[in-house]
Amino acid sequence: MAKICVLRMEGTNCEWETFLAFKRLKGDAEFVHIKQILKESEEERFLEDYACVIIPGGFSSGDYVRAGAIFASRLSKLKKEIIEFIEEDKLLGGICNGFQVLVELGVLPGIGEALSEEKKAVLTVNDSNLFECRPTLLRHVNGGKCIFTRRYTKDKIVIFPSAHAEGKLVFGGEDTLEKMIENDQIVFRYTDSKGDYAGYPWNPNGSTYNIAGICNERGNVFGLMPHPERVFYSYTHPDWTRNSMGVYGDGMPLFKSILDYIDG
Amino acid sequence: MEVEIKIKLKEGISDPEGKNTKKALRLLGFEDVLDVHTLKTFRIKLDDSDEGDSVEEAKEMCKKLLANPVIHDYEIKVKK
Amino acid sequence: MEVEIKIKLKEGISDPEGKNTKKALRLLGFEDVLDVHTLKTFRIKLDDSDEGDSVEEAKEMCKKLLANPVIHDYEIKVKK
Amino acid sequence: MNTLHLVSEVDLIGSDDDYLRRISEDMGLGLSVGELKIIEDYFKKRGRNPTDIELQSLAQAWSEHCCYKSSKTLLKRYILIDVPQNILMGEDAGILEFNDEYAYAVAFESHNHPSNIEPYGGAATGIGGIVRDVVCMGATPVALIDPLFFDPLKGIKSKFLLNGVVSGISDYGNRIGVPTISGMVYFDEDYVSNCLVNVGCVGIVKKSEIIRSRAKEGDLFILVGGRTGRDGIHGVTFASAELSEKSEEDRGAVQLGDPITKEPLIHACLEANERGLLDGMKDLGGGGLSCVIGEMALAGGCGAEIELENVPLKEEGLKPWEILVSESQERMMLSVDPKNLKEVLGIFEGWDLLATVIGKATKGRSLNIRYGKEKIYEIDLNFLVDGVRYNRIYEIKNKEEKIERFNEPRNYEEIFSSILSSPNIASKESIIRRYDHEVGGRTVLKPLQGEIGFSSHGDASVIKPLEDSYKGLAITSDINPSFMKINPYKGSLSAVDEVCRNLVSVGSLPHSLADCLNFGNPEKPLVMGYFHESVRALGEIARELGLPYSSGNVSFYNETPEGSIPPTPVILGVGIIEDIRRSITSDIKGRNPIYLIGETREELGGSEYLKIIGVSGVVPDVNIKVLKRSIEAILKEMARGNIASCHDISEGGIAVCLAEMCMGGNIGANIDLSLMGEMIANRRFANLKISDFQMRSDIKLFSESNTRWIVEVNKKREEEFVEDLKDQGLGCTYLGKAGGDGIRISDKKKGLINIPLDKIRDIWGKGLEKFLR
Ligand SMILES: Nc1ncnc2c1ncn2[C@@H]1O[C@H](COP(=O)(O)OP(=O)(O)O)[C@@H](O)[C@H]1O
Ligand SMILES: [Mg+2]
Repeated sequence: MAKICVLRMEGTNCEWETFLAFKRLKGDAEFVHIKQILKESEEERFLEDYACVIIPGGFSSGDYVRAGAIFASRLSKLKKEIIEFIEEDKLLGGICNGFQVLVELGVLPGIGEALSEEKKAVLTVNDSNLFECRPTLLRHVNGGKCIFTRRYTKDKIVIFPSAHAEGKLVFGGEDTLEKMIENDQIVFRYTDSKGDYAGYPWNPNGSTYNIAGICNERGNVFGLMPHPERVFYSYTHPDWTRNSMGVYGDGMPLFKSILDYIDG
Repeated sequence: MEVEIKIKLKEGISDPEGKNTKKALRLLGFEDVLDVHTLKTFRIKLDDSDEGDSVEEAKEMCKKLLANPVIHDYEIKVKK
Repeated sequence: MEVEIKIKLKEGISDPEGKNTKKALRLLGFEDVLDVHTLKTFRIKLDDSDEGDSVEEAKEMCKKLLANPVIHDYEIKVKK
Repeated sequence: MNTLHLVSEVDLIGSDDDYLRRISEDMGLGLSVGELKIIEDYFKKRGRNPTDIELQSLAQAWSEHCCYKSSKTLLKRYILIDVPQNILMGEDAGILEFNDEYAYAVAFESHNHPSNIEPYGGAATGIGGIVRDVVCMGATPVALIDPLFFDPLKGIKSKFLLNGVVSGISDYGNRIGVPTISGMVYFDEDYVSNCLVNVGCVGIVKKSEIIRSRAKEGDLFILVGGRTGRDGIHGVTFASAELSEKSEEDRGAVQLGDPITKEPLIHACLEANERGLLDGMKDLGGGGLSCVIGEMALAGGCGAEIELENVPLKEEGLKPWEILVSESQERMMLSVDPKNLKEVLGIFEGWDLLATVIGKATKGRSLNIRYGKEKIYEIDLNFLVDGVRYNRIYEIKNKEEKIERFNEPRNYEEIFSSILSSPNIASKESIIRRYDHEVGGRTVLKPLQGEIGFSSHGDASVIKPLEDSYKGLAITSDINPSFMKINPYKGSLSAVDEVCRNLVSVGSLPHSLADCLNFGNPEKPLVMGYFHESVRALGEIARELGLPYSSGNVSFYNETPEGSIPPTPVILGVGIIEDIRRSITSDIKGRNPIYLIGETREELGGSEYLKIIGVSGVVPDVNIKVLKRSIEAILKEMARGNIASCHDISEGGIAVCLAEMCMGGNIGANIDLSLMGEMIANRRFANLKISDFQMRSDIKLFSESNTRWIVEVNKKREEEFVEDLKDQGLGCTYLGKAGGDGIRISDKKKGLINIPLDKIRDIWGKGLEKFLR
């Protein structure tokens, strides 16, 4: 079975529920500390041994300097390996803080090259200037490029809770957004309860084009601000006591999609 | 030796902290406040090396970590 | 007119942000980094008033909102 | 090495009272002359004077904060008796049975003094400390609770405090990845310059992995986590005195906390414990190294030796006594058998954390400290740890609770609106959302419940702590300081009643309590009188309900020259729910009948209503037997699937309770109060006559009588529900039906309130806004 790496460092704090999401689906996940893949530790690990690397949520290095920046700068020592990993069409995903790391690392938006030296986007401070924890409604707008969300039909609306202070996606370059739309790289967008694109608080951070999640041009690098791992089962949905649903919550298919792909 | 690196938001990039601070100051009665911008400064003590180097080094720090060019400009000053 | 207010942690108050940034810089290979301190700057545009007043006003802002005298020192500069 | 200049002898023996007083002041000891005399006596017998480091360490160990010298006697008499068997252990945190294999841990403390000086750092390090208390039992923290008390924010200072405290909790709690799921925010003038920040933490631990705070002879003491600095010096002595102007200079007592050292520290400590490498673990909180090592050695029946020079420092030039009493954050002490040393150090290295051997557990019963080659400290552990105890004088003065007469309001909607927008009632969403209440993926019921985009206050939050079990923990915290101000005895009963109400509302059986007792200066007999009445009530009701106090904390000296806080014994409650998939939320689910459970009396003393109109009344009482029966009856109805939603009635009475239920469901209600007052079940099913009763509509609507709930009953189960409650002899009154898009309330044809939900949400939602930022 293909191996999954849940990558963490000090301050990563959603690794347990992310790990469990894979375990519950019989995925072969393990925790790896950044020191291990940077060969700063005796128990070394190698990127190439994994079919999927997930960077979970949290506050890596306290989000000091900028959310995800320190984690990304440390990972950038492995640029070559990361580019290879992406070009071999393996999966690299980031949730919340992980998304911030992938953007700071230059693998998202990921247009034209697997990893760009210059950063092309940023997840910056929410318009409210506050950390906010609130349920968000997302429309799956991807036409099929994103490998991580293949189990969601197009236009399906899901509930994933958000909890972040820096989630406002801003692109550098005039035409980045257009290209992303053209390339089918937009994956999730915030909506209101009627399914319309609305302002705050439905879009909790002021993100460009109401974007909550994107993938790279190849569809194998994916970042998302809200937390699918927190709604793996229905009973952690924010409204499960009033809108009855089955055993699984809206987040489960995301992890299932990953396993579909890596386990063939 | 010390380098001081100022990281500030580019023209046109919204500054929620500045905006909120402005609102709070005005509510507190500072009604002549027209605008507030925030910036972050890193004061970095370096082991003795010459000036030329340390500016270059500070630039590298910005590129690799301290700034994101999509939204940030930076200024570097060296103090002995 | 603009006042620039710098807020920094007092000597002896530990600065987790500085500490973590230092660690990150050193791991990135900037091994000559001995110490990092962070400070926050507010650039505040004021409606025209005279200099004397605006320093006082800035002090008031620090006291009421921007700083906590228990842990922070501040510097005020006025630019025309 | 010459340490002579680093440690000095203090000339206690034979000194007069004045000199002793001066020593205490100059050295910042906070010891009384009487206490110094006991110390003098101890050293006289040993034929020498104490060193400064010995004296500093005794001062710390004997502070109110560390040894409960003013409260121990009363706590023992009322609260800590008849400990039921479900308490497995009580140390830094209480440990209680969860299921066959697991236990849960509860710790609850105040962090008031530091938070008043530096709200951001004070509140953050409060969270840091309480988490350490849970971790040092070997438990994984799964929930944080933060009851907060402020003055009503008229001044700039109080806004500064509120924003600082909330930011501190948010930044620290979110970063260490423990969800803040429950709490309260209360406003009262008497908290001016004395805000209260109480913090609780609940953890989960395999019974076989519970670890004690003790060392066995031969063990090494390993200090792990952060470095030691000048920060936090005299924190506990500072917390054991009144705040004054001068307090702002006590900067040493203030710290910011470093969550990013703490987060991996939690993992590393738990990992070392899980692998069975530790003999003991204790956190370094209030009271530095000497307290911790002293207590660990004493508990293990051995002595200890410390090499102070080995302690890793933040800065150079710390004196030995400063190293010893420093309260620098993010540190833990492990006692480890030498054979496990290498493996333990390896774990901490893997997490990039410091771990240093600083001493060992020895034969004998004393604590010895060396700095370099010099011996600078030797004290018997019993003398150090046992401290002193006082039977403080108390005076019980019951205020007369008189009922003032006042006219029925002409405009109910106006009164209702002012209650809804008063800061104690208004939505706490703007604060709650700044805390991550879902990290860990275990939060089944959140603090805000209902339809997305419309959610409203719930009663308790529910956590599912284990992957393989549907068993859950419900958590809430309560106190009504307005009741306490009038009658500390009834106020304390009410707090426990409310805790139980909240736990039952979500479908859980109350299982344990914890108390954080915040009071003024215990040297004042009246304050001690409040304390006495409060713990007496807390003990009585808990005993009758069969609930243990698993842990607690006493915070005295919450006073400034401006006055004292209201007596504020905050109660944290934990309930057990067998299957979290059956938990119940407060939001209205459909067009169902709505019932009131419990008896409404004319008990408006301390109510939000009377506060607004400015008259006095009688504080609600508790009938513990009825409470017990109600708990059983409601849980039974829930188990039968008869109840669709449930909310307890507290501040603001029935009116506010209904409003919150309707807002959460985004469904209105049509209510008629005319059946209220009848003790027996609703006449629709019981065929009773409506006896005329006198109660006025405003009393029905706004009374805050205890032991009451509003429930939405599943339409099809209405008859069964009413029969059941009648069988139990419990008051149950039909109020009306959910439906529509507004709240309409009438009493015998007289219309009282008719307001659209959107408007109610707007009034309630914006109540706090003006106080934030
Ligand atoms: N400071 C806080 N932190 C976290 N949750 C809070 C806080 N204040 C209030 N809450 C939550 O908001 C809800 C409503 O609070 P409150 O009105 O005090 O409830 P109750 O009166 O039922 O005890 C509860 O779920 C409570 O836990
Ligand atoms: Mg309640």
